[in-house]
Amino acid sequence: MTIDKGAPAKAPLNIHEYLAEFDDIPGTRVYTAARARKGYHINQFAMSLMKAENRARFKADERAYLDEWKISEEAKQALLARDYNALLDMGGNVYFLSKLFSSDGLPFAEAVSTMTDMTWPEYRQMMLDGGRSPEGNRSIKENLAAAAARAQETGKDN
Amino acid sequence: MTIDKGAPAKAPLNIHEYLAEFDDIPGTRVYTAARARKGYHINQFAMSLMKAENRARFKADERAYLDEWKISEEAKQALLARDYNALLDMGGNVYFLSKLFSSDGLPFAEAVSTMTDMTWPEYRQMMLDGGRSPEGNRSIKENLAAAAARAQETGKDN
Amino acid sequence: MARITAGVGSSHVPLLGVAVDQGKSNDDYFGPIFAGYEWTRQWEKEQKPDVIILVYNDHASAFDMKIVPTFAIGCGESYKPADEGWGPRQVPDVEGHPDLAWHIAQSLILDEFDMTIINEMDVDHGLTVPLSMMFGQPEAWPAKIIPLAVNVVTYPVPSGNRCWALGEAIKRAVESFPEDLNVQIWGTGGMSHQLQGKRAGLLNREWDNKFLDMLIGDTDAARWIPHIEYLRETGSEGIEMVMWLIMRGALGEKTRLLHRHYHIPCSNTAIGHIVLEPVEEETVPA
Amino acid sequence: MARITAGVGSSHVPLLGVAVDQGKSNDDYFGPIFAGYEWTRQWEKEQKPDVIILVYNDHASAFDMKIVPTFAIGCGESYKPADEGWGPRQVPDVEGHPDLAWHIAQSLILDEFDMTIINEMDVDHGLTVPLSMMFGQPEAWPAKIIPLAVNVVTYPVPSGNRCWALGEAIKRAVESFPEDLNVQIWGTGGMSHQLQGKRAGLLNREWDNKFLDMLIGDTDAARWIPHIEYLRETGSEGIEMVMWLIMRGALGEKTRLLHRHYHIPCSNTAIGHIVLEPVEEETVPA
Ligand SMILES: [Fe+3]
Ligand SMILES: [Fe+3]
Repeated sequence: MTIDKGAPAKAPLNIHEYLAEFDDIPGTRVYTAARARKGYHINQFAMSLMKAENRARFKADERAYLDEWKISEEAKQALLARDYNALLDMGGNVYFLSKLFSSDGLPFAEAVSTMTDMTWPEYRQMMLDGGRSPEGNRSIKENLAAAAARAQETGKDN
Repeated sequence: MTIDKGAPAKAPLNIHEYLAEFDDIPGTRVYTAARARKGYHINQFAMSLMKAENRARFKADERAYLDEWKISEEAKQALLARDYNALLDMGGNVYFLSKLFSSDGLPFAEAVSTMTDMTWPEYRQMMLDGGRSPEGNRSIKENLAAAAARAQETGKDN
Repeated sequence: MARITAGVGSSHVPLLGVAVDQGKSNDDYFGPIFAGYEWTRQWEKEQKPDVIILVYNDHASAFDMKIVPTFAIGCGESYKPADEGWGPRQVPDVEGHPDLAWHIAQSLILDEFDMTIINEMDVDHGLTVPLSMMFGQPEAWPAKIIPLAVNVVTYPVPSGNRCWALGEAIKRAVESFPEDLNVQIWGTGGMSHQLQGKRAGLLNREWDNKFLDMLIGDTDAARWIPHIEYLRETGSEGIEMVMWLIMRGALGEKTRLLHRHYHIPCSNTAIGHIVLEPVEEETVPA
Repeated sequence: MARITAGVGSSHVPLLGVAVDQGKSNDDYFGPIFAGYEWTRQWEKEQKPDVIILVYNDHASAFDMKIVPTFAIGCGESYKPADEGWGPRQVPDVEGHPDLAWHIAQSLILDEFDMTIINEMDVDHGLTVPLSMMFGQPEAWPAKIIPLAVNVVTYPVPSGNRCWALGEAIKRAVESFPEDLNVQIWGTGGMSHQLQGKRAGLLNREWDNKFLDMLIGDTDAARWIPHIEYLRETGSEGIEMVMWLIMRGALGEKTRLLHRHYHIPCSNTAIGHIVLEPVEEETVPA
């Protein structure tokens, strides 16, 4: 927790350093330019569902509607399967994709739970119990270092 | 000519002072927020002529096409009459209105000449001769002061 | 002269809109959340703000990937609720205040903020949910609204420092508007939440509350929090909190706490809510 | 590393596009104008820039009054010529350079410029006419283009200082792009012209040439010219010259003149054209 360190970080960060840090966050895809470019048409497709007439056409024949878009076959399969983690990997963003699960009538939390390794009731209970802890969820590197330290500790103990 | 005065004007200008100066320029309507708001639908109408199908509909029945827009009767008359000075007074902007005279097949310079007190051949000749001089065209206040000074001078002479 | 009389921070979770619209705001789940807004509802009735500068983010509703403005200010006459996939919310249209909005937009550009001016757009839950939380279900919203949409979707989003500085410039702009108007500024979004991936559901009560602490008094520490810290500590969508810094920046050097509320959870999100007023130093007129 | 190797300033009068498209560029009227671009056409053939950051203004073509971005950067794959009322110009599509464009956009936002990112738009004469002047009538444009659209229509337009600072930030951004690219930056629009009202047709040879002088060498006086001076001295559309300051700012502290051309009139407008290269001081690596 660095929130109360005083020194203002006024020097402009280099964009490469800025972006590199994002890859260190466990279980998270930050919606960078690279992802925005990759998922462009997936996200534009999702936004098209903000119009009732498009939702109706999509629901009538999902595959036919998807075929109108410049989307890879892989992405179409993920969209048909509502595989949101796969869609995140392909550059989808949840604010865009929410138009798809809202069209499905799925509440936000239930849709989000499908991206975790929990069932919806388990996820719901975790949230009621205070949510997922940031402990152990801040940094991949830190987690690896901690794991290595523990392994060494265990090695010593043996 | 203030171009070579050195002092950087770094202090943020107050928006009221900034805008007030614009009213001092002879024969010129600067496209401020006030004008942009007033002429909103005139300008949006003009931009609609960027589509060939809209141009065709407009040319087939100008009045009927104009009646689809939230524009005052006065503005409709000015548009039908291609009275560009009147349209500037009503918040029109030339970059928008150019879509109208381009639809008419009128060259930019000829269309612009209709806003001056010259005929198109006179305007064209003025441009070939080096254009309109900035002398006497910079400031309404300066012009008035100069006229007053001249009047006083003339009075003395009598 | 117009003046900013108060700042309000609030989460804008879509489910809160659903709760209001479906009359569930007193049930076991929502009751404790809405209870924390009761104070503010009464206070708003007394305050009767003329205009609210409502800082929010568009959640891929008005702006698709064709155009992504960093700071967009609504100068239009009115705005309709967006259809976010389940039909538009049945709430009143949002009435703008073009006179003040254009004045602020012009002042900000002169002040070297690279604003995008918006005259027509629909507004999504980011804007309408805070209105419901603060005003309930009136026939018409009791104040004019100036929407200020911030990109917090596509990275980089604006820095905390830039957001705070925008707030400071908004304060200057409002104070140079000649009409006597009671203006509030609201910062919305957050608090901790992550809506994606295996880490979804992350909440951070401790960090969120330190953030709330930092909005009170004369510290400006919050403007220097780097984006990566929001992401690590508060989840990927916790970055929405940078919008609260615009509100805080617009309150001047020092603030006083009027009301504070925090509740976990609402859907995927930690609900935070704060009401602040500016503490003006006595200044000698220049 | 990518680097900005040169800056080009040029008017972008629509009639010049007509002259090229209709094969009139050698007649009595246009001949002297195009003659002044001959040097540059040869030079561009030798320079072979990979990418051109093309600063221009949209003349109410891609952006209507619904949305008015102050600074918009095109990050798309390609752009089609706009239909400005007489059908689109029959020139090649403009190919973008999304890798560098996104890199610049991201860097600028991190550097606290409030950019609007554009992925799809049509480009008008402001962008395509300079391409025709510099490259003639090729099958395909010989460089990738990053469109940078500046609002110079609705007031306030960005200050000269802000434009110059944006140029400085673009230089930093380009130099942090790892790929080895020869990048030019063009500033277009102007010079003196007024397209409206009784004062239409105003031209100011003396002022325009002082402005050109100020782009050469190590002075930064031009960044401080107030808008009102452009309006009074160079006509209401002379304000387009603020876009040349973005180009100049991106060339660093000092420039060397490679080519210069001035001609009156073209349609309503004074034609100005300049080619500059940055003069790098020997610096000790940090
Ligand atoms: Fe949100
Ligand atoms: Fe132009």
